[in-house]
Amino acid sequence: MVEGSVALHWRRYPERYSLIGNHCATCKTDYFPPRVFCHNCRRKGKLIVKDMPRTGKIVAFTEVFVGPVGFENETPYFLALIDLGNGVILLTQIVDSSRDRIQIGANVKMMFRKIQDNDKEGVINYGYKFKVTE
Amino acid sequence: MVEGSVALHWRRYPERYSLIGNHCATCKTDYFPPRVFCHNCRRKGKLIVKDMPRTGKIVAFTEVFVGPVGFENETPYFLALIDLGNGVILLTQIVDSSRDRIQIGANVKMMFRKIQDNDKEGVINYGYKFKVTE
Amino acid sequence: MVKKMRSVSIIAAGLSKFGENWDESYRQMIAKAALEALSSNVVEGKEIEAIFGGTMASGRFIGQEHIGALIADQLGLNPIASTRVEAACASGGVALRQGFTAVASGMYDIVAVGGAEKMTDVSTEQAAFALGGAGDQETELFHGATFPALYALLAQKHMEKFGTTEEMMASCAVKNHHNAMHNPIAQFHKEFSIADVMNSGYIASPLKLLDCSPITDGAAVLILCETSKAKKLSDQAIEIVGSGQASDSLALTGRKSLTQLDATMLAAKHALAQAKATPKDIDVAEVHDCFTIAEILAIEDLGFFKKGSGGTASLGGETEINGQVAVNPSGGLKACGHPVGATGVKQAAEIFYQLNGIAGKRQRKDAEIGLTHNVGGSGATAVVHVYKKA
Amino acid sequence: MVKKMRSVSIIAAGLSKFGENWDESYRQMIAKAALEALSSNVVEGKEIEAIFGGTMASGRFIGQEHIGALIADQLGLNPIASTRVEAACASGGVALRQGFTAVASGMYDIVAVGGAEKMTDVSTEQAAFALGGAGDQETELFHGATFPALYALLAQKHMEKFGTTEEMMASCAVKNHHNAMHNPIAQFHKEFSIADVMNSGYIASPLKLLDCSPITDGAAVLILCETSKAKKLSDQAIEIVGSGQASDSLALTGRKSLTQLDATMLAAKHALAQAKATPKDIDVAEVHDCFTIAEILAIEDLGFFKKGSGGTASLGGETEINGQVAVNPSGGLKACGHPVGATGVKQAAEIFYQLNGIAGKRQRKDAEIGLTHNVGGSGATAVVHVYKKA
Ligand SMILES: [Zn+2]
Ligand SMILES: [Zn+2]
Repeated sequence: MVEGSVALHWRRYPERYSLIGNHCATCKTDYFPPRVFCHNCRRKGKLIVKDMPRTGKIVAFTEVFVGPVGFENETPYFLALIDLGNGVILLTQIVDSSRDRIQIGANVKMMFRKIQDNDKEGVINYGYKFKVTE
Repeated sequence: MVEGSVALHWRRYPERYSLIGNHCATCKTDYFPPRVFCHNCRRKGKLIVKDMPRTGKIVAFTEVFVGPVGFENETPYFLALIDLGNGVILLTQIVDSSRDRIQIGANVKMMFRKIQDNDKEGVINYGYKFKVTE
Repeated sequence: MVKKMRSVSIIAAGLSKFGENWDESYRQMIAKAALEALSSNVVEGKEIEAIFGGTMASGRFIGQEHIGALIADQLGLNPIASTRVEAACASGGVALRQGFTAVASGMYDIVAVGGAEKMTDVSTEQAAFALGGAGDQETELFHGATFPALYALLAQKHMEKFGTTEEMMASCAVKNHHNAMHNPIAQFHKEFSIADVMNSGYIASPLKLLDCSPITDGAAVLILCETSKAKKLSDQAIEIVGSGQASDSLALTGRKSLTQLDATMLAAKHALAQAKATPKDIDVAEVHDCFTIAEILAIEDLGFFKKGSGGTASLGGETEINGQVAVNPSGGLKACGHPVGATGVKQAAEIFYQLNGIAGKRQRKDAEIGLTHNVGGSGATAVVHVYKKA
Repeated sequence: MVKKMRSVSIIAAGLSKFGENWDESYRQMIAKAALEALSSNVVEGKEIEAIFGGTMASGRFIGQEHIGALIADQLGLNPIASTRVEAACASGGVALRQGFTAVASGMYDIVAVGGAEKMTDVSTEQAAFALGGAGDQETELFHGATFPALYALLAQKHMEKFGTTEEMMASCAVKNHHNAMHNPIAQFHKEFSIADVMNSGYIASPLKLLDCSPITDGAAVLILCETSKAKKLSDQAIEIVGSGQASDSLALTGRKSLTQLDATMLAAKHALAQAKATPKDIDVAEVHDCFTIAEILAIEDLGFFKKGSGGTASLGGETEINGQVAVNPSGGLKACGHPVGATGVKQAAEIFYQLNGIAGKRQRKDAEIGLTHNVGGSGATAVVHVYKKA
């Protein structure tokens, strides 16, 4: 990951820690990560902060056997695209779930976890991961 | 500096350690660093390896008070453009020379020194520096 | 959309060796590729009026930006304008399109297009990080996504929806390694069987080591010229009859579909319309097979095969050199190698050789119309060009 | 060299705040600049046909390449073609030239040109390394050269040959900080005296801290349109009447002269010839003052003042807003700030404001013809544009 300043990370805490995106009050579209303006209504849309759903369904998944720098301790791990049901899809790790339950269509819910721990400057990054719930 | 492989450096040892450039036997132009082809004669030029002169004259110089990563221990230091007298100009540090003798037009000669020492991967890079000779 | 533009042709091409070129720097590779392009004697260096160079991540790979100026310098072509373009793994294809536009516009008559990447001066981990910059740093890489992982997600959806199998994907790799046996500049000269690919170990399921393109050093150079002048200078002029480029969401999460790359479809639509050609007219194509699933997506999205049937077509040999359409006769990214910024330019060089009938043992018989397809990242950029003998 | 090209005009401009924008990401800045450009209501986002974006070192600053696709994504403008160009600190100017070419060619009628750099997400040392990529990594940076050091060498030669003094250089900084007082987006709103600059401490002798431009976050967006259409859409259209770009050796060691930038001279010659203008015709210019000596070189090499007299002209007030030519009314790189990829686009935005008479308290009176001058590295790329009211 980028050996960056703290600002690089805290700027994104609301989204990483609390799944906070935004919502266009004009056309009712949800955005995650939040957008600067609504891509449907453009300047005419009125965006307001909004919590995203913390549950969803697996759209697709893969087991990663060769991970990037910062993920050495947890490889192999599962990554998945999750449909939150409000038009938003996000990419996340699936944790705390037995291998046979990680399937397309499985229900999942958000967890709060450590994401990366070997940043050279000692920054530990936290954020959302998901687990299968049924 | 780039946290690179050893190849990144050894590829350039002849030039950094021994001031080896090349020479176009067709139009008699010297090149340092060496070129893949002669920029005057282009495909028609015949390039041969050639040692550069190890003496020259200062064209311009500056004292650097804020150096890059890898140069913390030697800041401030003098950098200069050196005219080797064969049409080649190179940029180098001036070392082992009293401040009042570092002047435009001063004669200099090549030394072999450590260039950078804090590469994160432990690579220590050596190469040419110059000193004033009169 | 295209109005009153001039016709543009390729009149020369040059490639460095593709591979782990430990003894050559970025600078040396681009100079050598240029020297080879100019060795055909159709133009002198001083006739070149501008340069467009594609490089993806030189800042991370060699600590160097300002790549346009560096290329002009290495080629001894100062003081002409020299511009770097970047579109991740599609940097070369987009550089070609800028060169095409510059000549088509009337601004220049003769330009050089270069592409290069020096990837082996850093560790594999550093290279993977640099390449990760093609995806979304904030929503993909941060969460542990690698490029194999992103394409693995696309592969899983394709398998789910169309019954594509891992063997079908493997067949792309087998074919491309076979083709590369006859390409002297290719990184690999080694054949593999489907079983070899199947046994090569998962990188990101369902993609295995031999489904993935390698890390490669390499450079490629083309000389472009306005067509009427090109025909006077060379009897090998290959006209660029269509050019299309499109974008899509940087991250996979923003895509409308996960079983096709919309940017490929749109870029191909524009390029083929401009060329007044259909997918069936294409004899030979260099497509973006950074992973085997990417070749299957490509041959479907470009319209060579019906959506969902690309895997079957590949396994059935229809993309072999004398199949329905020759796909990746060079060996593709998979076996010729994938120096990211060079790839899109190398693809055009291969089509230049194919349409001139000088591709040796990998020659597609009677090749008349060619196509190149270059993708950035997981599909956020695609650029397609169509070619025919001028 | 330029044949049958169409006329191109700027019809809208938007800038983010320039400065240490810790609360804004690259993505947010470019989206905000675009939103401001579109707030003039002359075009809708859906009318934009392509994007050209300038960014220098995003790979090192934010771990992100594929900047063209990222910009299209942030602006909600997928699936149009979106291309990043890079030419170090001239990335923005070169992006403008690509947008200009694309419209002039007839390929598109309306394009967006963006420039952005996010420099404060990394440490000052890391930023200096990233910026170093504008010079020659192998023969300059390796030996301990910084950008202030390279320009310090140029400054020493100028002082030796022409008697230019440190006070003369300081006068450029003083004037630019004065101009920035009236620029709401400028990084600095603080005046300095010549004594302040002289006492600010050497970075690389003879250049001192206040001779150097800062590290800045910022973004800029322009909308370009074919001129006949532009005039129908807006009464603020500013025509780009000349465009020139040139290259020189990447390293200082390869230059023919150390007291001028040949690339600036050649780019200006081309742009002015195309504009059918002379240096004396220019009322207002944004020039590349990454260091104070760079502004002195610029005003000489652009032909505003005789070679060697730039320092005297600056000290004598001839480059003030109502001097012989208004140089850097925005505050320049020095005081408005220098987000490297954004700078060349911001320069054009300032000229758009000036020629429309909407630059407020920094307005050059009766400005009719404007010029921008953007340099990459120590002079290996220069790009010059000339503008007048359409
Ligand atoms: Zn809306
Ligand atoms: Zn020669």
